[in-house]
Amino acid sequence: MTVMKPEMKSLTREKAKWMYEKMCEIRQFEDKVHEIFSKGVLPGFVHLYAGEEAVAVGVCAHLDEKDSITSTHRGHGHCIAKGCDLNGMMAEIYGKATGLCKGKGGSMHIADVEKGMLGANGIVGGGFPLAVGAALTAKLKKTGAVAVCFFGDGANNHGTFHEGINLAAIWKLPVIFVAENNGYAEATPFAYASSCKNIADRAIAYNIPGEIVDGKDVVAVYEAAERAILRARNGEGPTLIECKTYRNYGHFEGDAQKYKTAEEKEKHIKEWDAIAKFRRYVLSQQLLTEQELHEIERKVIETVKNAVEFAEQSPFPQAEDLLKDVYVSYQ
Amino acid sequence: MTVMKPEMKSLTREKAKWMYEKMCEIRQFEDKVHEIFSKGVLPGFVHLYAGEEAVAVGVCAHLDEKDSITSTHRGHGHCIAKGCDLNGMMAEIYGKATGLCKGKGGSMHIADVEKGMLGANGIVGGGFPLAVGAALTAKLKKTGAVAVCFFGDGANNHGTFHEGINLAAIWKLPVIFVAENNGYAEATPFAYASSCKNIADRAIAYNIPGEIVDGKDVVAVYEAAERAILRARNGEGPTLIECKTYRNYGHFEGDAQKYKTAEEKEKHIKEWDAIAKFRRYVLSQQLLTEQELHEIERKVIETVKNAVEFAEQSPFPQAEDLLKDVYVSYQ
Amino acid sequence: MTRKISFSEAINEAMKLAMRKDENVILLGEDVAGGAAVDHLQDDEAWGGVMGVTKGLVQEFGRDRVLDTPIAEAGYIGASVTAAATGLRPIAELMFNDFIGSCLDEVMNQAAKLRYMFGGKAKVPLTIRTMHGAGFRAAAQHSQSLYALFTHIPGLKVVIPSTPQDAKGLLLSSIFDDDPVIFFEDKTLYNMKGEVEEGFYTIPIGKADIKREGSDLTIVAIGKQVHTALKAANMLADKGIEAEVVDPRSLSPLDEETILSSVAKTGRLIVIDEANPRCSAATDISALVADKGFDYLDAPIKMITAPHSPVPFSPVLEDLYLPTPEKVLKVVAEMIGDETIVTV
Amino acid sequence: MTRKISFSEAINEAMKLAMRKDENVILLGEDVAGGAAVDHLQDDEAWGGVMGVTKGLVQEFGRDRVLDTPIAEAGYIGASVTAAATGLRPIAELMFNDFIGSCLDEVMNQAAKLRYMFGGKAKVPLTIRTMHGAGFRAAAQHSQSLYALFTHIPGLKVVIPSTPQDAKGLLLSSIFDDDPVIFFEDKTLYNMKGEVEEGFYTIPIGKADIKREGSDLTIVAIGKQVHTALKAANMLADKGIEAEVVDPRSLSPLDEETILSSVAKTGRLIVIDEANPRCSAATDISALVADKGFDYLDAPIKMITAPHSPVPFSPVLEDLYLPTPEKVLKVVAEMIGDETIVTV
Ligand SMILES: Cc1ncc(C[n+]2csc(CCOP(=O)(O)OP(=O)(O)O)c2C)c(N)n1
Ligand SMILES: Cc1ncc(C[n+]2csc(CCOP(=O)(O)OP(=O)(O)O)c2C)c(N)n1
Ligand SMILES: [Mg+2]
Ligand SMILES: [Mg+2]
Repeated sequence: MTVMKPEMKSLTREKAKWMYEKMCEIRQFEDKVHEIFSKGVLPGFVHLYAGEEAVAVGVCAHLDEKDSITSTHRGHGHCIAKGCDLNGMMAEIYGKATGLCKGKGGSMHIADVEKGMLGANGIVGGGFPLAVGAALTAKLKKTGAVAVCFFGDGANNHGTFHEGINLAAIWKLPVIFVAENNGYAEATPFAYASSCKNIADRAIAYNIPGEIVDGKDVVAVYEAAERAILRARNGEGPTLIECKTYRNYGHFEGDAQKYKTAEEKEKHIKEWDAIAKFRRYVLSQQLLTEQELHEIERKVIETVKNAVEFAEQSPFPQAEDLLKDVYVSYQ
Repeated sequence: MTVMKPEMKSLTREKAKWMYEKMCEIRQFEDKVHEIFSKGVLPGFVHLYAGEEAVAVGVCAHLDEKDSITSTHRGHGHCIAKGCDLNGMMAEIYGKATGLCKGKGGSMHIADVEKGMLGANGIVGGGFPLAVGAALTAKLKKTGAVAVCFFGDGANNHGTFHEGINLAAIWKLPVIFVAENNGYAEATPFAYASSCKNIADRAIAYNIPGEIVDGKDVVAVYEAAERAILRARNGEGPTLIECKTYRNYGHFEGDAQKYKTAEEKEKHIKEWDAIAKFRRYVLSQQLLTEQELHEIERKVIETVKNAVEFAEQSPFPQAEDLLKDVYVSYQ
Repeated sequence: MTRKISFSEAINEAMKLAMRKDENVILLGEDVAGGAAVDHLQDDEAWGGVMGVTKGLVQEFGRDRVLDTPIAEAGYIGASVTAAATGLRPIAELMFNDFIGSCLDEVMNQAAKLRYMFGGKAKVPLTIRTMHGAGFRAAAQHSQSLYALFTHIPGLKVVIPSTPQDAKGLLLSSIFDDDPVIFFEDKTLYNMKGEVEEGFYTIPIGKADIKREGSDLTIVAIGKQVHTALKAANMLADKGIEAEVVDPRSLSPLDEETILSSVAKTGRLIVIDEANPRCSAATDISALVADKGFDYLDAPIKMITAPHSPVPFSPVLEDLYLPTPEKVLKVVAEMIGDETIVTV
Repeated sequence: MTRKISFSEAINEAMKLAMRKDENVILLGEDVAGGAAVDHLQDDEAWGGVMGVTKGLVQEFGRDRVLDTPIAEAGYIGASVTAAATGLRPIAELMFNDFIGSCLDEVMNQAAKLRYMFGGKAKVPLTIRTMHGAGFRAAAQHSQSLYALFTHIPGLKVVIPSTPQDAKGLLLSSIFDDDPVIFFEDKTLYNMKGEVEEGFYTIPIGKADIKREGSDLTIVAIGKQVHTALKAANMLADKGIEAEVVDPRSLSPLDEETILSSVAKTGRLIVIDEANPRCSAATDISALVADKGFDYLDAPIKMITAPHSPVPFSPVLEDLYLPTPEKVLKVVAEMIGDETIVTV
């Protein structure tokens, strides 16, 4: 794993607290979904983000609601980091009327456009052009907003990667392309499917900066994102950041994951765990106390528990909802 | 214009003669089509290759019939260099039954699969995956053949560029990707639409060699193609060659070409003309004599004249041809 | 006040008016301005689209609002989807509808579904203008009429005008519609002239237009084929047969009522659609009437379409490929059992 | 000799037999082997496709003939077109038919048109296997049934089996057909078991199968909906109504004759198609009969389809979205004017 040495610049106590909380929320949320899924309660395909928390959180720590993100099929982490309501998310995964998309989208399409979360996406590579579009609005309407495109190592070989980044580059749009290189696309290793050694190496093809970051180190991600977002807001165009990371669970719930080795799982899931690492960091830097961390952890468990209860107690959509929202005025 | 110094290796007298003849054929063919089109005789869209002869000829000089090429909307030059019959080509452009595609394809779809010419293509970027497919057959059937993908600077921003080259690279397929960078895609300059300075710079993204060649120098193209084809036949995978060139006519017949400057036209069309340059070269190297060249030029005029006569005297397709060849057995 | 202008001028005028009215309206596509970043180019020398339809727009609105794009349909059409969802009102030009193969995902899975998947919490006010149609000697990859593909996909609106007046009013409606609209322009109609109202006006999407009244049979014709139908109707009138010509103007939504009332009156239906026949707009309209208008019918429903083949290049074959007034007459002759009407 | 195996096993078996018979048959797609280049992976631990349909093939045929691809549908589907045109006989897997948006050009403008554009001097013996269908709680981008789009495009053949026995025989025909075939597999049928012949056999493309004989009405049902039709037919039989169930098995070419003769016998037609309704296979079959079978008809042609909306995620909505035997009964009740049959 190639790693950029993080160099602290702007991480405040408040930010650190927010980051730790969001990382814990994601982990707790995903562990809980995993548990519920295994009971056979949840419908459909579910792709969990556990293990990759540092990426979504390190990047979104710089964003506010006017900024946009596009996400992937593995979108829960991005949603949480971008401030989506956990009750609404969980209800959506259950297909309930109180879900963020009224139960019509499900895990693969959770969105909250008002919060700048432009949707999880069932189409690999779907997010590249979509991030470009949000950035185009930002540029033409001079809102000062940026757009972040999260994508996987598998998506990096899709044609939209090329078209999206080239467009952002020639128009100098405020986009940050964030690769979540977790080593696999389904069961296919990154090294088999990609002719490049690193995704960031491809930045040269677009004359934009490409940076490799330890995706298990939220501070490193935070720093890299800061540089890229500054560049974007200054009108200097897009950046490609590659975060080397790992998904703790399978591709989707039900995947036996035989393609992984025991050693890599041990390393990534135990030794290099992003939350544990950040916990040690904030303690060692005296940004947060053991007690504060504990308090956050307790609160998060509560939040996610409430989300599950909320989802379970929520009603399903009504028959008449089936044909609503196809058009602004349905014909 | 960045230029690689050519270094002669294997250019024989016979090859030089063939190359000169093919370049002259292309020029003469295109000039003639231009002339006829301006009389309003020819139907449809016609994109002329005049000015770019050195690219098709320098590359195809290494190929035989088992090797494949994929082409573009600007395909006449590739066809001629790959050995297509000029009578059949001209008749095709006229929409006649004797055309290479029985009049059903026209200028944008001339093909001769038996000759390894897998078709001009009306879809920009369409050729990348198609070249990969021919190379896949070659590899799996161990034919020793290579596939060449000719494409424009405009095509270099299409998603298929990315997907096609990546596939060829990971599977180490015998493909040579030949960019014909003539500075424009329709009226849009390369420098505006492409975030890279050179198309060859993008080779890094696929971990393959990328080379920039003076596309007006057929010897330089010939040399670069030789290296790439050798590599391909040795199982070392694809190469990206960028030929800097220029189209002497407009994007299509009818284009006023206001986006070009008088100076650039003067330089490219007069000073740097590929045929004149090669003519000087073969004379100076005493590969061919003035008389031999003259003989070729005379013959080529005759050949193209005959092609036009052939086309004009050929019959149109019959009504019953309309529904033939939709399927192998039409239902 | 009206004056005679061409189909292409009417479309150009609609875009100009829309861009004047709302600064969120932008135009993007390949060479829609033309000659981007060419220093010496005077704006009036810019292409204005491959057929000149967008000529002059970059002069008035500048290169920030009239954007030339790379040849990257997935890229710029996809970007238009979220540009629309985040506050702009883009007109994206897909030069030929045949190129939808490069960006169907962005249209089908993103633009069309965003609102539904997000539970109604997004809108996509995007207009995709695209050229279609055979007869231009442009061969198999530049001559298709693919509106059936879009009509099949819920979440899209599909508009297809047949006259300059309709084109302008429908394009203005499309641009200011809050749903994604695919707007089809037949490339062989661009030079057709007609009376067009001055100034800003809209024609509602989803409202068919009876282009000719008649009581003996109904011809529903799509896009350019409205003119084939009108020619055939004139020829039929000479034989004492009065055909009603219905122009749906949009395929999605489809004005079922107007079609059904016409058939209720005439008892006979012919659909003219120059697209390929299978799973087409022709079958769609037939099936509608075979269900909801069955009791009105006195005769089988006939469809006049292209054959099930790609568009051939050779002019002689392409002319055979398309519907003609003569083909309509032949069908009518069979329908009413009077062979004499084909002998014009 | 037959034995009971599942729909997915039948498909797997067809591929295995084809690959044994002809070394030019290769299989490529995302994770069709699974775990490419993972050293420690035992071949039997390889995924064999996202649903396990291609499991075991890489063991027998090796990674040269069972190729995992990057997520690059335009790339590998496009490559399959010319691999086919130059001597191989590829089976390309498009994991979900919803992903056609990433590679429509390669299918529509290349595979389908190559032969015609080249004047018959090429053939494209390519089979694209793809998953479709709602009911899996997979939401709007993984649940579509898009066969109408392909049926609209000349040059393609479109096959859609409803039983394990048909799936195997039709897939073998598809693989050895010299034209490009899109082979649709309903993901909710994979576990369905049925009697399947052993060994190599083919079922011709373009030949419908009468899955149940009946004299009172004809139900043409597509893919999985054949089972909806059969259930409804059984329920109707209890009421003394005998429905004939016709399974077209391929939409392009369509066996018009079998459909028309059935309607000639019954005088009534219902089409069940779980795809979206507009410009659909349902309208296609309706329109066919409204033209060529009009004189046989005693009642309006009815279509039972999904509504004109994307597929909703929520199970309660998705269940409402799909055709059901109850919906069929309701339509039959209206058709024959007997309300009592709906009360089961
Ligand atoms: C266009 C498209 N092709 C294929 C798929 C099926 N698919 C879903 S997720 C996935 C793997 C994605 O890998 P990666 O981009 O690395 O993301 P990760 O799952 O590792 O987060 C694939 C092939 C899809 N959803 N969309
Ligand atoms: C997918 C697609 N998009 C757009 C077009 C329209 N078009 C035809 S040629 C062309 C320009 C191609 O430029 P380039 O690749 O540089 O080739 P050149 O014409 O310079 O040889 C465009 C935009 C097309 N044919 N296909
Ligand atoms: Mg991955
Ligand atoms: Mg060019």
